[in-house]
Amino acid sequence: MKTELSGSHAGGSITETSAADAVNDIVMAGNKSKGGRPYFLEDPAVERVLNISMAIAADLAVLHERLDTIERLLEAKGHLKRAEIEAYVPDDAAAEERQAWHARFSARILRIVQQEVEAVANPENNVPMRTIADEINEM
Amino acid sequence: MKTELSGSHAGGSITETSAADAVNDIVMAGNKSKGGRPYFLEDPAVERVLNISMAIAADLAVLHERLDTIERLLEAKGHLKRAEIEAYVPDDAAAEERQAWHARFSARILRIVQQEVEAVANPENNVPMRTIADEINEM
Amino acid sequence: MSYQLPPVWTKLQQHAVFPEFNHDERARYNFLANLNRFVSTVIAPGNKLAYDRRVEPNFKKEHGRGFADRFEVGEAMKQDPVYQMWAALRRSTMEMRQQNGRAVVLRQAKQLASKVAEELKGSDSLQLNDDFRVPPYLTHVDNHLMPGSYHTEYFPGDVSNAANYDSGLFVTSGGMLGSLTDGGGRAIAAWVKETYPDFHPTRILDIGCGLGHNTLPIAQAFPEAEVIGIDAGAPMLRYGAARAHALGIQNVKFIQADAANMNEFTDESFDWVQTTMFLHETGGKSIHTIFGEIKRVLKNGGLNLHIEQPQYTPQMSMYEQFMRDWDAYYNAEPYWGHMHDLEPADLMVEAGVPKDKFMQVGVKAINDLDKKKQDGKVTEDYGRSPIWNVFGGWKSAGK
Amino acid sequence: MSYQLPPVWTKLQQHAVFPEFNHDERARYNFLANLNRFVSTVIAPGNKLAYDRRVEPNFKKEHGRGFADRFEVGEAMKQDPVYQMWAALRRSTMEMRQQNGRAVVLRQAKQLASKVAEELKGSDSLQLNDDFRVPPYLTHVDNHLMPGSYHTEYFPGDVSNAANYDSGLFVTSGGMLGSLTDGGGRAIAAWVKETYPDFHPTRILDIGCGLGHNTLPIAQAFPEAEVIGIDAGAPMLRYGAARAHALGIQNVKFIQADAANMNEFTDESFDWVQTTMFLHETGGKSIHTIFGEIKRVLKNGGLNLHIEQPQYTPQMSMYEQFMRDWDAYYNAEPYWGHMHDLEPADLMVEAGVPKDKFMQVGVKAINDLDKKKQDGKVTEDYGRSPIWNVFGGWKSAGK
Repeated sequence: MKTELSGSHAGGSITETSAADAVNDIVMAGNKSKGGRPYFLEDPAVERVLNISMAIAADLAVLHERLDTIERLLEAKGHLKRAEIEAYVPDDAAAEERQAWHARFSARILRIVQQEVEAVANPENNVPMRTIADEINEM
Repeated sequence: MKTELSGSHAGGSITETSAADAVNDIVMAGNKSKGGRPYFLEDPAVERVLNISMAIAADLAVLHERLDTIERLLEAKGHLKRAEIEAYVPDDAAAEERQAWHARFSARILRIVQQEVEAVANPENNVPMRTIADEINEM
Repeated sequence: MSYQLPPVWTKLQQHAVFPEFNHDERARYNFLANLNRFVSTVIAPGNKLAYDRRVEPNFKKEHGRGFADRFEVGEAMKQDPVYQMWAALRRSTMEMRQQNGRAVVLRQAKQLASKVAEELKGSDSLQLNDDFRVPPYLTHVDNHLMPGSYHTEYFPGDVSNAANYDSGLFVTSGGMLGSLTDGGGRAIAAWVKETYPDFHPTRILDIGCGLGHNTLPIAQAFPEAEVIGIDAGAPMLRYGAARAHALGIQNVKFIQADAANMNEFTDESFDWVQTTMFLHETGGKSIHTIFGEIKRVLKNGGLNLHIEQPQYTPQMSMYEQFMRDWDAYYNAEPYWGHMHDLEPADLMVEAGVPKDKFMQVGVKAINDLDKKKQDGKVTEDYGRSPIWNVFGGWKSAGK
Repeated sequence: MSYQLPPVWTKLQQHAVFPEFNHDERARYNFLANLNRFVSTVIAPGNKLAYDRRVEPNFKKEHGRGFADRFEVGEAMKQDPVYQMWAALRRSTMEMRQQNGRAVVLRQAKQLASKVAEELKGSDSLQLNDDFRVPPYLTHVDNHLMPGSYHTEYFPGDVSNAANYDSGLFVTSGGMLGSLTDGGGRAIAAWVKETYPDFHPTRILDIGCGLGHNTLPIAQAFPEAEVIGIDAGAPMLRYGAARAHALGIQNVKFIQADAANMNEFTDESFDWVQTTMFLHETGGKSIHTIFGEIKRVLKNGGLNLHIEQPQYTPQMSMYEQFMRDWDAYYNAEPYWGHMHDLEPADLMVEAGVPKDKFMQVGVKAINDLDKKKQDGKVTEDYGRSPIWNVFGGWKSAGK
């Protein structure tokens, strides 16, 4: 029979046709289906970011389910009771470490906003790179 | 006294009033408060995506704290030292598996961007579905 | 908590040629099923609210008349932010489902092909056709946003797309089709047995059988019959035959054939010709050829049934038509809309069923999962709910 | 690390009717407290920078004059991307806090109601009024974006919204109000005892007491006094009475009453009438009726104090007025702005305090947490810092 081994779905790379014995599953998993993709939000870039966020959400849920499995296995083996996890209250030292983690996490996720504030605070560090290039050319 | 059992906050579904004994906590937890919601970003869709992202971030932090609790409990019980976690270096096989996980994760979160690239690579697969519908109607 | 939860993915029955899922891959599907449930029960009802409260009133105010057709509804809805966000999310979950499923099967594509070949060793239940040409209406589109659709194979013997389909429908349908995704086939088999207790078919044809998930319950319900499933997609047939074998079902064959040209089969050779969610994946010319072929291969006095989504009739609100049309454009089922504009009774005439013998009933999926997962009000999720329209009739007994 | 961390949520004191939090629910609040801290200390200062360096200069350049009022400031700030992002994030954290808190209490709503009923068995410290009408200024808005506000009950005996309020304020305030969220009440009680060592009230009224978190420290500081808290919200009173009982405080009653019509109480029957963060949640007409009622029930020579945010005066910069006004519009405290435009001394005249006896001081929350969590510079987070304005005075001793 005529196999359809070519076309957009056959290749691991985006435009190449792959050898039959080299299924590049990582890339092919995300192949586009035929037909122009409809965008529903007015700015397609927003919808792209939404799709990225939803994929992150998916893997967060996966990680949660994995940890849940680990907890249940540990409990079944007698290593750790889930009730102990629920009852855990950190002592002051642990509390401080955990809060510091949260603070650093907030700093990581809001980095770009912090930098916008810094851009306002230090306008001298906000010169277009093209201008800087020309300035450096005179240095 | 007159209890306010009706209205938008009383029901599990969006428009219905729920029975008193059927508090649909999953839906009601997220009920909207009175008053039009202000949007601060120029495109409200961007702000919606921001809110989704912040909620994902919240649960990522929660998961981190949960794992921190488990680690501390396992350490207290002598099952696992946190220092061992910090000191862990994967052997080559483990390293490969872990790197493959990262690759697949990148592929998942950037799927939509990959597909945009494929749309450019294969313009023949980028026809509006309305056109395809009409073409198929002739097939 | 009165919120209804979908069943976990592990309730899906694992047969011998089922792809292996690791822990996280299973969890990824659990997330998607739950996300779909929330989007369809909490977010989707916003579409109707937006339509009733602002989209339609604004259109009437602006144009001094109501909507003329579902396309006008669509143009107006496209401007509404609630619809926009719902649609963006729905499309996103469907694409994620494809990516997630493909990631699973493609990483084990070779092993799957071997398992299938092993299962089919010595069996004659699969007949592929080396000279087969996939109909253009299938090569033209990736149905359900599944890249490569039913027919693409990435190497000889490949079953990736079939395995992906088999393992993911449970998620998209929220488990409502049962542990073997066979709720549609079970429903039609039960309905036929109950409605026509004296009907004892010996040869049954299931056109567009795919991987046979709705064919097998018919074969099980009529163990005396020889059941033949045909499809254009070699990976589907290959996987379907191996799956049937693995599930111990013997009276079914999977044959690669074109529904519009079934020269494999002689005239009047089947007692019953069935299609299930197939017609809307054909084409506007082919569908008529197909009905002609059905007439040819169906015995006089034979039964012809089609499970489909409801047709668009003047009685169906334009809003509902628009929502049901959604999958046509956005879930890559482009013929869906045109097909549902046809008059089923006219199609049946082409199959040899007189207009006054035309029948049409609603059936609901029969599934084997926990009772409580089936009960309760099903939120209408246009084109996704496990409730279908069955139409058909008995072919005239001949001259 | 010189960055100041908020206390972990488990520092909040758990009493017998407190909702149960599982591990992740606690962690969710820890995240929010930290996120709020980062937004208010690192991002929020960008607003003032943006105002000083571009928003105000641009306005002056364009209009040839400075801002006329805080509303003009608001219109200009709305265009600034730093403000936009800060505001979007702040609103988001407040909404998440509500969702997170509601998710906790609603899943255990029935158990909470039972616990409260059990705690109150045989107690006369709660008086609800079957004919009570919630004042329109309360039904008109969901204060602090809390769906259903203080008065809504989802079933008879419900305390969900009160339990949500009790468990979440610690997060919003970054723990600055102490382990019982009573920093305001502690501060006013301490200030009164220190400033008026000879004042020995026997009957104290706390209007708009909510769940009594600021009422209890007053009852504790004046154990000889009978303290009465009134509020419109049945869930708050119910939960507040049970909470007080659980904390072993005996000299306090919770009565459902309308501050604008306190016919439960006879003339000149209280030595001290207190309100804490209450006036800005009333209404523009009602506030005057309320002050009239305060005058009526307060003994001649009695004390009347109000803890509020600072009033907007001509001395307050228009930028600060705008920032303080933020909560009025975006944290659903709509009367906040109008109320802070009033002249407190005029209000006190309505309560029977002569203008020359009007007093106004600043107080800072007293909290019981680790010393190092209180110290250090508090970044001004307009309307959120645990620093308030207290105004009031002694009613004339009578004719």
